[in-house]
Amino acid sequence: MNAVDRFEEGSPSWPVTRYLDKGGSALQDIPSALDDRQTLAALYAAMVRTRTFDQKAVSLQRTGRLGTYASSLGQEAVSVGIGAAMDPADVLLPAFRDHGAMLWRGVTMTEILQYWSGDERGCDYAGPREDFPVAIPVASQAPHAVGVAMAFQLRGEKRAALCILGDGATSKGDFYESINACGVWNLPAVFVINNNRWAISEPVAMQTAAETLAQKAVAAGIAGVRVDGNDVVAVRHVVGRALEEARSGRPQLVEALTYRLGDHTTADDARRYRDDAEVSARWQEEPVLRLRNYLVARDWWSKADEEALIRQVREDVDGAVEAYLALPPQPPAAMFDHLYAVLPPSLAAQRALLEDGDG
Amino acid sequence: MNAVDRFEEGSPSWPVTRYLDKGGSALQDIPSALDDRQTLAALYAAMVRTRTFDQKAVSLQRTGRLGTYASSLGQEAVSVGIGAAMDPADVLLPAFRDHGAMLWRGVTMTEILQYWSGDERGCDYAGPREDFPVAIPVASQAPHAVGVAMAFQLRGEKRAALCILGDGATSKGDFYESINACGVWNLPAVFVINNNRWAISEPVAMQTAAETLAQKAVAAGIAGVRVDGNDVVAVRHVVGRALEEARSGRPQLVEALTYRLGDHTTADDARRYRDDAEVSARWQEEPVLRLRNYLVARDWWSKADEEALIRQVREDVDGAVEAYLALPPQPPAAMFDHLYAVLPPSLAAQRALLEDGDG
Amino acid sequence: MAEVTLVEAVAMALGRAMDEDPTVLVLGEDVGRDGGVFRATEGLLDRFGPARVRDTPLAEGLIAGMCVGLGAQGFRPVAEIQFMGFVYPALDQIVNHASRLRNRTRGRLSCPMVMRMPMGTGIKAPEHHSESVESMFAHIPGLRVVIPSTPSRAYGLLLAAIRDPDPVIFLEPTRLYRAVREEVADDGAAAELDCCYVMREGSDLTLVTWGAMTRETLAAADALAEEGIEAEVIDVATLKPLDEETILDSVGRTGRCVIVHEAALTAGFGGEIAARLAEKALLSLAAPVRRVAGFDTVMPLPRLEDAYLPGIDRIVAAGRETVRFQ
Amino acid sequence: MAEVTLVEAVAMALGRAMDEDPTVLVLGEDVGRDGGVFRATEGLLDRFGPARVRDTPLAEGLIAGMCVGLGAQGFRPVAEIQFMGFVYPALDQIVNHASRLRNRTRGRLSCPMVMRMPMGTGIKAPEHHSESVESMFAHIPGLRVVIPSTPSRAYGLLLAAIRDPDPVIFLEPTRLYRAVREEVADDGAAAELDCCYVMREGSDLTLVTWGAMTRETLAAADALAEEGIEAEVIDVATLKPLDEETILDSVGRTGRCVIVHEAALTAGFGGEIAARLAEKALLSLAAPVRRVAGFDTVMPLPRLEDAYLPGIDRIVAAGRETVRFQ
Ligand SMILES: Cc1ncc(C[n+]2csc(CCOP(=O)(O)OP(=O)(O)O)c2C)c(N)n1
Ligand SMILES: Cc1ncc(C[n+]2csc(CCOP(=O)(O)OP(=O)(O)O)c2C)c(N)n1
Ligand SMILES: [Mg+2]
Ligand SMILES: [Mg+2]
Repeated sequence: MNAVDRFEEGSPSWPVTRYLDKGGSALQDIPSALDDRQTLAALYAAMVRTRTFDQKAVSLQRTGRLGTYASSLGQEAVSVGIGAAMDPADVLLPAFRDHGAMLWRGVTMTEILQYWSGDERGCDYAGPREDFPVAIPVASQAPHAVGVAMAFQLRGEKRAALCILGDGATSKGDFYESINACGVWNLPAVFVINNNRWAISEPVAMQTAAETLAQKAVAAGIAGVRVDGNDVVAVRHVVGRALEEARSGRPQLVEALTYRLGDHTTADDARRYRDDAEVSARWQEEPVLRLRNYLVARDWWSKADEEALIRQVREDVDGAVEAYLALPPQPPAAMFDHLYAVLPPSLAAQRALLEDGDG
Repeated sequence: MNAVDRFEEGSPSWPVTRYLDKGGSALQDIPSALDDRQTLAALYAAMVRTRTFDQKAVSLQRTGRLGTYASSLGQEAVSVGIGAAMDPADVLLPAFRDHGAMLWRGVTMTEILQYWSGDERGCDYAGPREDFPVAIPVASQAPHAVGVAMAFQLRGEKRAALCILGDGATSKGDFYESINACGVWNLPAVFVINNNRWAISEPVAMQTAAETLAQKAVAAGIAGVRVDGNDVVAVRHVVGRALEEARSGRPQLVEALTYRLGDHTTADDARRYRDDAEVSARWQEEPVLRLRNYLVARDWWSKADEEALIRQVREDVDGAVEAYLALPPQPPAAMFDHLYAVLPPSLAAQRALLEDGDG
Repeated sequence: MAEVTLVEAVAMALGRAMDEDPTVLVLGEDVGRDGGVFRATEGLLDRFGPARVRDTPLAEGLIAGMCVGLGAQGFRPVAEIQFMGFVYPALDQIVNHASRLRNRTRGRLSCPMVMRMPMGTGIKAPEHHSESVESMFAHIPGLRVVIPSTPSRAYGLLLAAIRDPDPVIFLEPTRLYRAVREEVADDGAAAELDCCYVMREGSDLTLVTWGAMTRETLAAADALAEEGIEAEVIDVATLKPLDEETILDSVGRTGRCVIVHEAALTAGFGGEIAARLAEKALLSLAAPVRRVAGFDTVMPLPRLEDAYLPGIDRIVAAGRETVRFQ
Repeated sequence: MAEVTLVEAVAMALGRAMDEDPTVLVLGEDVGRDGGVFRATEGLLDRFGPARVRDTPLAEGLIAGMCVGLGAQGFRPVAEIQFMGFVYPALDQIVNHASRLRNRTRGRLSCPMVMRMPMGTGIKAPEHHSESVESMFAHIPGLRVVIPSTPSRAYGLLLAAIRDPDPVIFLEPTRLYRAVREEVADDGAAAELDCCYVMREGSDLTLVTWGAMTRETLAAADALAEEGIEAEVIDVATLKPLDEETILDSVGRTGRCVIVHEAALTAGFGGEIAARLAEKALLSLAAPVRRVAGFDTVMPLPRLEDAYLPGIDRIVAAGRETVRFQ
């Protein structure tokens, strides 16, 4: 099966922005705002951090210490690029595979693990208090972004809502309703489609006959652009520009082309439905090595840098895991604690039943 | 308020097909298949018939002999053009304002009145047995068209599903989901957007920032075209071509530009929200006179023809109204008759309660 | 003090709420210049402008989902769904998000939204304009489900709903929109949520109902009174969370209960109330509980609407039989 | 005869139905090459090809709406909704169209579709993978709502559902998918719809339940038997239309009833059953009806799933108290 071919750079009217080729060589000048060691090293570090965290989460799941988990392996550039492009004051509305963006914005690894362990407290982020939690029903976060963006507009704030969606999400009505509404009201919202070519077992060709996902913007009368989602420089730049546009009242759709190198979640076995050869080929394009090659070529990254980073990231991840494993469980009655602002008296008896351990 | 301007012929990439100008002069050669007296006179007669029927229905409502009714005043060309373009074997999935297409396909005036009087039997068409009944929830008929078209494809039949939607319907997710799915599966379906510029009190500009509604096809990767919906020749031709394309596995979106000259329904008062001046201006473009002018200019239509037609149509309408008014009411217990193929015994008691007149 | 209809009371409450709290927004289809198809938002656009009174694209899922975003940002959106029959596309947002956002984030984000919609039969409108699916909402944890039965109750309960920090499904019985006028002071006084209202006292029988059916039920109580049967009439008003005490207390005194609703019988909210009685008032019950409800069939088109609707006769008959039961 | 799990029985029934009737189609997300996320459609793509086993775009509303079109055209689509928590976008099509098409057209068009979906907790999946909102469907006239509780029942009921000329909501308890194996003959024999199944006979107490909770309920019945209490266990199986006779008959004999379900208590389907008892079995009731149900709060994320789920202990305690009640 090779149903994703036409999703390569094919469409001349919908060019793909890219700075680094697969091997990490620059194809054009890097945008000057990003063209310094510190900026690029930070993006690199964040991708390594995301991948390391991700691998740890999968292994925690395999050993029974985490629930079902959705890995972002291979898609770190999309997520980190988005995180880096956003202002802290913007609001993120992620799907369920956007750990890189969440981490960049200050959600802690411990919180993410806590959430995927099946504990609501993991969504009570100490960091970005206004960011939305992970959205499980596909595309259902899109209309929330409309509301958040409208709130910014009503208050006259120069902020944007950034909503991440999968390629599968572009089949759902709420996606279209939302981009269309943003067009009507000139809302400060950016929708990034993380086109990782698969929705569980369905390749993009099963989702749409459109040659690109960016062109779906045409239906809404808003701008749509494509970016190489494995080139973090390009993502950071294109999403940054999209956010600026959005904050000026021009909503944007960005299609980021990447690839889901891992299983859909830890509950999935992708070998049932896709060829290993396809996956191996895609490993040649993955974003982490690509940026490292570039950094190394520019003499901005040494073996010592790499070792120090790995050490630091491992330490951070291990610390987070330790903290996660040490978290005290929620008492059962906590399931009533945030049902309403104030628990109605009529529910007190049910809560008591739980507290008595009779539940 | 004049929010519909940009929906005029504005967009060069989305030209509007038109044969007759407002005054009924030919702007280009009429497609040869339509260019004979009989064909055009039939289209003209059907529009007159539709309008006469429509006015009668409104007056029946005003005098308490019909329920809420949605008039198609001014939009006859869209509806009749669709009806005429379809093969009898195609299946129509109308919205609630498509009387012209339904009548052309053989739904009787009596059936339409019966339906709008609040009697389900009006949907048990003696004529086109596979056509769908009126869809009240906006855009909800679109996915039905996907299913119907898939049925044709599965059976290898050269038939198409034709779904009519309002401009307001293009804001709803089911519309996008449906055109997108038709693209994926190359289904024999045509979606005609009856862009009458208003959705109750909301002009199209409140529905979308897209310059045209035809361009929404881009999101689905299918073909989209625009047609002057007040030029029945153009509608008949463009929809006919679209149906041919569809039957060959290329689904189509057609935007027909027309105008709702009347109130939204008999329960609405459009003067609350739109200027009389706008409506008067639109009367200059209406489809019935336009075609009559053309026919007269070609010497294909005489005063006698007109009088004979009016007489015939009045007779038909009066006959249909008489038959409608003479219909015996459904017995109350009929509300259980088609709930399931066979009424479950457990509901027999409820049905009996009604039959006893105790209900 | 003005004599107003229920729909005017709704408009009055909306105006009041927008006046006193700049975070209150009104949105929906045709709520702006048209003032809503029932005129519930009449005049609001002129008073508060298009930023706060917003005509939306025709998409109920979008409307509900936007409210979640606005609510999380501290606004108090009051959305209108044009008819209850068109609320289903919004259900995903209501059930999966609005009702859960506070819980999911452990209180970090919340959703102080109100979704208003006309419900029920009585205006002979086409299909899908006559739904009564309140029990679907009443099943969903995290929601409030409120149904007013008089103009003053509509005013007070709607203000309470808008001020409430959690999502409220506010169901307005179409049949009552213009049925009566009542003096309602525009004094900003909210009515109590989460409690039943006793509309009539009586010691022989308890009639439990809500929304539009309160009218037929009160009429039935009057008819029963002529037969010497004094019925207590309870307007549940807030279906969720349910104030069962008022109902249990009344049935504890009368020993007899008839529940009246327009929605289809099976899995209607009357079942929940009857169940509470079977659980908690069994020993008080001197007669079987009766439900007088819509039939378990599709609400017919207008011609048979009246035949579908539980009428005064059926309520009276059920009340009489319940009281006579030995 | 093979020993199969419930999910294998589902796959077996699907294969059988497709074999014997070329109008049967299977569609949904990942039902093709992947064989469904639970493998309920495993092997069907290879056997019947992509025309009849169709991976759809990710859009539940589309899936349901397509089924209406296919059904009207004489096909028998069997759609899979990946989890019950994702069914809400399909509700508009189910409620406003699938359940009404036959009625609306006076029998001219109909909708012989089946919507299968896994329901309930028990596999520690993320949010929205553990819903139990069967009562929402049970409220809708024109639908059948069917829930199997064993592999053989799943096979027989699914075949019956597919052959049924009207729309069926077929709810498969995730928790039971691989819980037990049972000998099931692939003989094409349908099981009866619209009736309850007595899983265990007993004269002291009636336990009424359905779906996954049949397991805990049977275990509770065993535990009660050790205390000398013989409980009859009724699997409702078809919630709508409800076979109330079997339940009334049993409670008529035992005089005591506990209803068990996983869904939230309020406006859950247990309320309907308790209401029927309060209406039609009052004089037989020797003790208050009890409901052992999910709490009226949002189903928690997996860590507290077990605390939410009504356990055997709660059923046993309720049964014991009901029997001891004087
Ligand atoms: C509305 C809805 N339907 C089905 C699912 C089950 N499901 C979870 S993820 C997924 C595929 C999503 O694909 P995509 O949008 O491309 O995101 P990705 O997983 O590739 O990141 C599906 C079908 C869901 N979560 N929500
Ligand atoms: C889902 C849904 N929401 C709301 C309504 C109420 N309503 C009936 S017609 C209409 C406007 C439809 O506009 P459009 O699609 O342009 O069709 P038109 O009436 O102009 O023919 C609305 C909002 C409805 N029928 N269905
Ligand atoms: Mg994907
Ligand atoms: Mg319109």
